[in-house]
Amino acid sequence: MKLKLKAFGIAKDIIGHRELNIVVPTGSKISDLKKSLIDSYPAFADLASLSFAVEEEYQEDDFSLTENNEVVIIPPVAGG
Amino acid sequence: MKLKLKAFGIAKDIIGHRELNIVVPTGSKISDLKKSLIDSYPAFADLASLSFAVEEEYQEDDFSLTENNEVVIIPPVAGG
Amino acid sequence: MQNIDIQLSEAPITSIAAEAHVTNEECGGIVTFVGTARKFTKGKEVVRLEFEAYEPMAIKEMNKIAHQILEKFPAKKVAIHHRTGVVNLKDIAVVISVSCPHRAAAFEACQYAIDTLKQTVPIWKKEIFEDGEIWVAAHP
Amino acid sequence: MQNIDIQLSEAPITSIAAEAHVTNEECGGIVTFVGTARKFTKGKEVVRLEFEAYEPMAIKEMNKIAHQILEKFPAKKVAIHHRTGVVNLKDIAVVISVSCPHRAAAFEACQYAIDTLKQTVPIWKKEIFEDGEIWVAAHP
Repeated sequence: MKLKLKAFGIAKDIIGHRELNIVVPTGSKISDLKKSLIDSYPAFADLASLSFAVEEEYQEDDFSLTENNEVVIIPPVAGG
Repeated sequence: MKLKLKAFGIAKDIIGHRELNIVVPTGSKISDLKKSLIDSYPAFADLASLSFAVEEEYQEDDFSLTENNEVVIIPPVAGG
Repeated sequence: MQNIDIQLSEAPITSIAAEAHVTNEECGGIVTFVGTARKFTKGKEVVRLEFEAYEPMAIKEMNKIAHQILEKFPAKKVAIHHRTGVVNLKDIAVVISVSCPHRAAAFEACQYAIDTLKQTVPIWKKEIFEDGEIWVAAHP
Repeated sequence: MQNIDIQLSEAPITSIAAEAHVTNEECGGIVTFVGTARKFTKGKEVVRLEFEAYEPMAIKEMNKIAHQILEKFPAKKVAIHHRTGVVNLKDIAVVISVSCPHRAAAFEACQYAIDTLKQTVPIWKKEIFEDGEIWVAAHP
């Protein structure tokens, strides 16, 4: 199934793009996406944390992705 | 010896004056002044605290007063 | 000392002056306490406040607090501004602003300053009600 | 909700707007945290900051914090204003202002708000040095 990734902060620097269309196996969870991202971009493994949001909410590792989800990669935040 | 009392807040209301010239026995301490004030104005006994300042500093009970001291009566403070 | 700004004023005060005084490029955190006149006290409706100060000593004691802030905490600058006279509802009675390199110390220092001010600075507050008035904290 | 004022803005922010929003006659204590761009970080000289936000979610998360403040603490009003884009030295990156009937809760609530904001709100800060740049907190 197709997903649209959005990357902010250092995640954008690592991927090199603000947005990226990818294809993952149907039934993939956030945890699968995370593994595959780290495989493709090992720099993600060095971050202090790596979270994901779908529909403007943080989602846990076991969140099941669905076709055309927009998934936002959230590296360690640092507001304030 | 002569002293000049200055009274703020509720102390002024109790005494009825902002300033008052009084005479106390030579060698009087703050504690003696306090006792004599409470004798003359029993309302002072009802306050949550009663402090005194000489030369713009808080002084303890055992502070020895001297001729012409200006003694400021400090009822419970409530800034802010 | 230019790291300390103490003001006791019969004119209205704002937090802008205090915050402007403490802002500096070594500090990432500024915490400001603003004390305003509140409408209700123990269920009674307050019409206005009146503050009276033993001015020279009040300024001295506010300076002592400011020095303590700079000594006890990793604070760079502190401003303490207090009103005297009539303070209407919602108007500002006191502003304390503290800047520190990091925020936790700024919160702690600012709270220490207002807590100490209320214990040591010779300023008295009268609450005026429709049907009377009371010197705050005078009685146990 | 009119007790909550959330702003994410590319234009400069001041503490005045946040404090004005939270001032009300039921509250005697307002605590404001102002986070500014600081010149030194771990000994290195910062030239400027750049903030990037995932805006819709950042606003949502700031709203969640504001609601928590009103639920967990006896707070009446809260304002959270955050900058995006370039923030120069001494300029304000964030302002959080909380009003409570009494001061201790206002300190606690304001500190809770900034601590939580730094953990949950999807905003990223880049420190720009003369000779490079770094995404703050990205690495352990």
